Amino acid sequence: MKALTRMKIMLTILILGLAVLPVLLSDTPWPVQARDYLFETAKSDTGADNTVSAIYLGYRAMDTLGETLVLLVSITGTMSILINLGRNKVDEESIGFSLEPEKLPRHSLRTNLIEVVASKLGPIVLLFGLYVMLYGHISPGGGFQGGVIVASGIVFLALGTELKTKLTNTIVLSRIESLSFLFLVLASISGVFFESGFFGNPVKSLQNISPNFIILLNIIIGMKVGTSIAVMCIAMMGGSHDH
Amino acid sequence: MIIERILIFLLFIIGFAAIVAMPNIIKKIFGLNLMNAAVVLLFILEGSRIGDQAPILGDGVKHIVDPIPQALMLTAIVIGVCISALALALAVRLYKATGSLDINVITKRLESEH
Amino acid sequence: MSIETLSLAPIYLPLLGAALILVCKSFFPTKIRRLAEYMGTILGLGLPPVIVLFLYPTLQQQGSIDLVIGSYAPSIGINFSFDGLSILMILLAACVTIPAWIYSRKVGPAHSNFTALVLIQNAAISAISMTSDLFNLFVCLEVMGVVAYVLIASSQKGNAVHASFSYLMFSSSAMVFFLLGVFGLYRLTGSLSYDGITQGLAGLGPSEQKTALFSLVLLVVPILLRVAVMPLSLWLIDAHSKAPHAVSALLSGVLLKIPLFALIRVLHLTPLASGMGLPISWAGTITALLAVLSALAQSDAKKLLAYHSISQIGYVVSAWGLALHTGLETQAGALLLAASLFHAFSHALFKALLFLSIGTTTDCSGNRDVYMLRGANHRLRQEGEVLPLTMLCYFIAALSITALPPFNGFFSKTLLTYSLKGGWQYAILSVAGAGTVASFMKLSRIFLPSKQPFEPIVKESLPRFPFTLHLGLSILAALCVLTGIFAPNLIFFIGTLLGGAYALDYGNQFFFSASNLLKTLYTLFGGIALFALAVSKPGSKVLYRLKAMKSSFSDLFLGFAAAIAALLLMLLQH
Amino acid sequence: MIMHILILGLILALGAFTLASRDLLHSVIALSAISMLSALLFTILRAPDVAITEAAVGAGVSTVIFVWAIRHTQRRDEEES
Repeated sequence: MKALTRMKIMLTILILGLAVLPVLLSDTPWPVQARDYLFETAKSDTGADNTVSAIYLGYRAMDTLGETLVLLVSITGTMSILINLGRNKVDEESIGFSLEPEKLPRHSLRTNLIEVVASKLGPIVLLFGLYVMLYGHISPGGGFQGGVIVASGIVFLALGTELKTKLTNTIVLSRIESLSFLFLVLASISGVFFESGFFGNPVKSLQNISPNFIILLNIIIGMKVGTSIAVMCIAMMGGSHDH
Repeated sequence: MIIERILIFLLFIIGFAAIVAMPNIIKKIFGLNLMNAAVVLLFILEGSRIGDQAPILGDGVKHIVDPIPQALMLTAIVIGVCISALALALAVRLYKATGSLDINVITKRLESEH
Repeated sequence: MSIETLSLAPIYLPLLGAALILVCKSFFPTKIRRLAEYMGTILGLGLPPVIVLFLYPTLQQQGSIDLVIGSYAPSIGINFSFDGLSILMILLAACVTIPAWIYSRKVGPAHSNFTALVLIQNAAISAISMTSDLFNLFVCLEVMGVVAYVLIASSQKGNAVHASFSYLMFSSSAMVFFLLGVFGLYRLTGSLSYDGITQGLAGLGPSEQKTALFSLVLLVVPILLRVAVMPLSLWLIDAHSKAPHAVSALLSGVLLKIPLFALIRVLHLTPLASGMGLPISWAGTITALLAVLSALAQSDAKKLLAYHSISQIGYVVSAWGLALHTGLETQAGALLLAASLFHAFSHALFKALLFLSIGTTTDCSGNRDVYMLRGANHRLRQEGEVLPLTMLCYFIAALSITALPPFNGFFSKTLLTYSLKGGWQYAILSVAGAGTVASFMKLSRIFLPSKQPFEPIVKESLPRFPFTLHLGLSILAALCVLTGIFAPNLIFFIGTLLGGAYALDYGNQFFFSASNLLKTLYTLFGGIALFALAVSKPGSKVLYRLKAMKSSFSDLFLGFAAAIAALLLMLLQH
Repeated sequence: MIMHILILGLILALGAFTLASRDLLHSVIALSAISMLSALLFTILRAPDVAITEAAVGAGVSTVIFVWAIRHTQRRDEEES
């Protein structure tokens, strides 16, 4: 029985390896038409210098919306499991980094060092995240990456401060999250009313192309991603989740 | 060139082998991550062969690499991480329900419970 | 508002609804939240089918509405094309989702998150039905999948979580292969839109054609995985039988069919791919038979239904594959495709109804074992059901699935087997039809009066039969009956949607011809004979053996590898 | 060129270590090192956007989630074969 299972597994891996190999090893030269086209028109179509941003939030913004949806759904699922874990949790003590106020002084992992460093580092990380978010159209980075950095900044703040601030309150964070999701959908629909269609640039005019729409999307996605990942991380560290 | 592809292929295959053969469910998720990483590496590596400058337009930029695979991979990376986050949450739930990380043990215990 | 943006409404309206629900959920108290839920559902579930039907005249004039998201150049942007198939898929999704959602209001997973997830899923389904872009298809499939994983696990019971986990691992590792397929085709053609890929593939040398073939197989098999054709269907049983009932209805009603009809566009990419139609059709036929035999062996009621989902999807796939093989432009191909679509449609309705009614019954009786449970209707009455509506709905659905007139299953199965007439598939599907009759006789025994006295069951405080439950069931039952009565008109409608050149006009006299009725009678008798065989001693021994066959986690992947290997071998022979 | 092969080889070795290690926490650290190395490779390959994403998402968020999961389950991988 054991040998049979092993045989099956070997066979599976062998077949799939053989099936994948020709695709991986094909030596066709990489196509250049799309690159050349983008090189000519990306700036005039979307206004962004960063062609990756131009694709990510311009030409293929629909994919980005789908990706945000995947994030939203998977975090919803993770959070619902997390909350239920919290309900019938037996060994609360074994979980470190607890953010419950009464546990703060006792825990060995929450040292003074972490508190001081994290609370000082938090604002700087936040600032950096905002930078990455806002300058996504001309430099590497963008809403998603900036959002993740913002989230880590928020988590640093949550680790650093003993008092609950507005920024580390999960209720406030999830409110911002849902609002920014609404804004994202609204922004993607807004083109419908300005003759440029779903996900079209609503402020497009032929004379001056500005990357306004991409900046707007970057900000919204950054808010969405930052807050939702922050909520999840704070909940994972045993913080408050009052759903 | 061929060596790079073979290395990526090996990464892909060990990831897949982990999903199929490793009994530990968390290691299966590791395998999924490795497979994803292999595909992302492949796209970026092959897409960078047609140029030698980052795809950010400006003065003096002429031969940019293909930006499309990069944009696609941004999406793929994020989707991969989201899926593995969900899978981990499910794995934790399974561990709480059965007290094991071994997929065979989990299946057996859930069956007997039914 | 132009016609193009209107045709995208089925994508953004559900998203808007979901966003509204989520915002109200985090800001407002329960009352407004509930109001928002209804508003969002009307916006996202109710409005799209209306809009889609409104677009129907336009579609008849120009065939399909082609557009690029964000009005960029078609060579670089995401291409969408809205055609008759999109209309059908959106209607199918709406027909099952709305009753299932109504059903779930009081009994199922009733949470604003659930509503939001269902809406997001419907947006993804609409996008899948329209997209003409490979990577966009990947993203939409992932959205649909991730919603399904969360929904399956939403009860948080160990079994459900296990089913969700194996489905997740299987399907998302298959999606990595899909991504590799996208890589292969992009490298060969430099394009992601279907038109661009078709053009690019046309001018390739023979060795590159072979690479394209491998990439295509890597694309097709992960999509077929979602459809659950036989070697790829092992994940389905747990996922469908362990999920909450409303979710099961959604899963087997909608999520199995949408990827199949999205696959039509993928297979139209290149003439190479048309060779895949035939093997897929064979797989479908064998699936129909094998799954129905396994269904006959099951003791768990919902598991039996899950096997029936596989079996019925086998019917759909076998006609679908043959349609692709014959070519959709020919009259025979159009007939096959229309038949498979119509059967998919009616299967969605009666399978959803079956899952919901059986789910209600087994929940009330606290027992899912077909052999043990008797007198189910008595139990239902004991729980406070005044009218035997649940049982009635179950019998409507069961008569539909066993293809008895005048319900929709009769019309769809008759058309489907008629379109396959002459091949060996016809014979196998007829046997499978008899198997369906037999297994539903087995399942219907739960409503037989019981000899044993009932032990009182612990009463829960919430009302067991709220109005919404019955409303959801009755809508589905009414749809089953209505699609049966108006079947000829519906087939005509489907025919015009699929191209219009061959509007299929099959009147009632076609369906109620002597040979068809005789065949139904034969099937019925065959089913009774098979049932008698199954309850006899040697029969039950064989079935027990069949039931005892267990599949482990790695077997899922063996099926995946087998499917890829089979398709590759078939195609490389050419 | 040689740099690519070197980094890819390291990634492969770390990947193998991830799967072979008995201590899941070590595996997580190896996985996050893989992400960092990939980010390095992406920078060399002139894909700064992907590099940032991989560093932030792959090395940051996914490590946090993995550590959380291991904290809630068990750290050692006992194979009962």
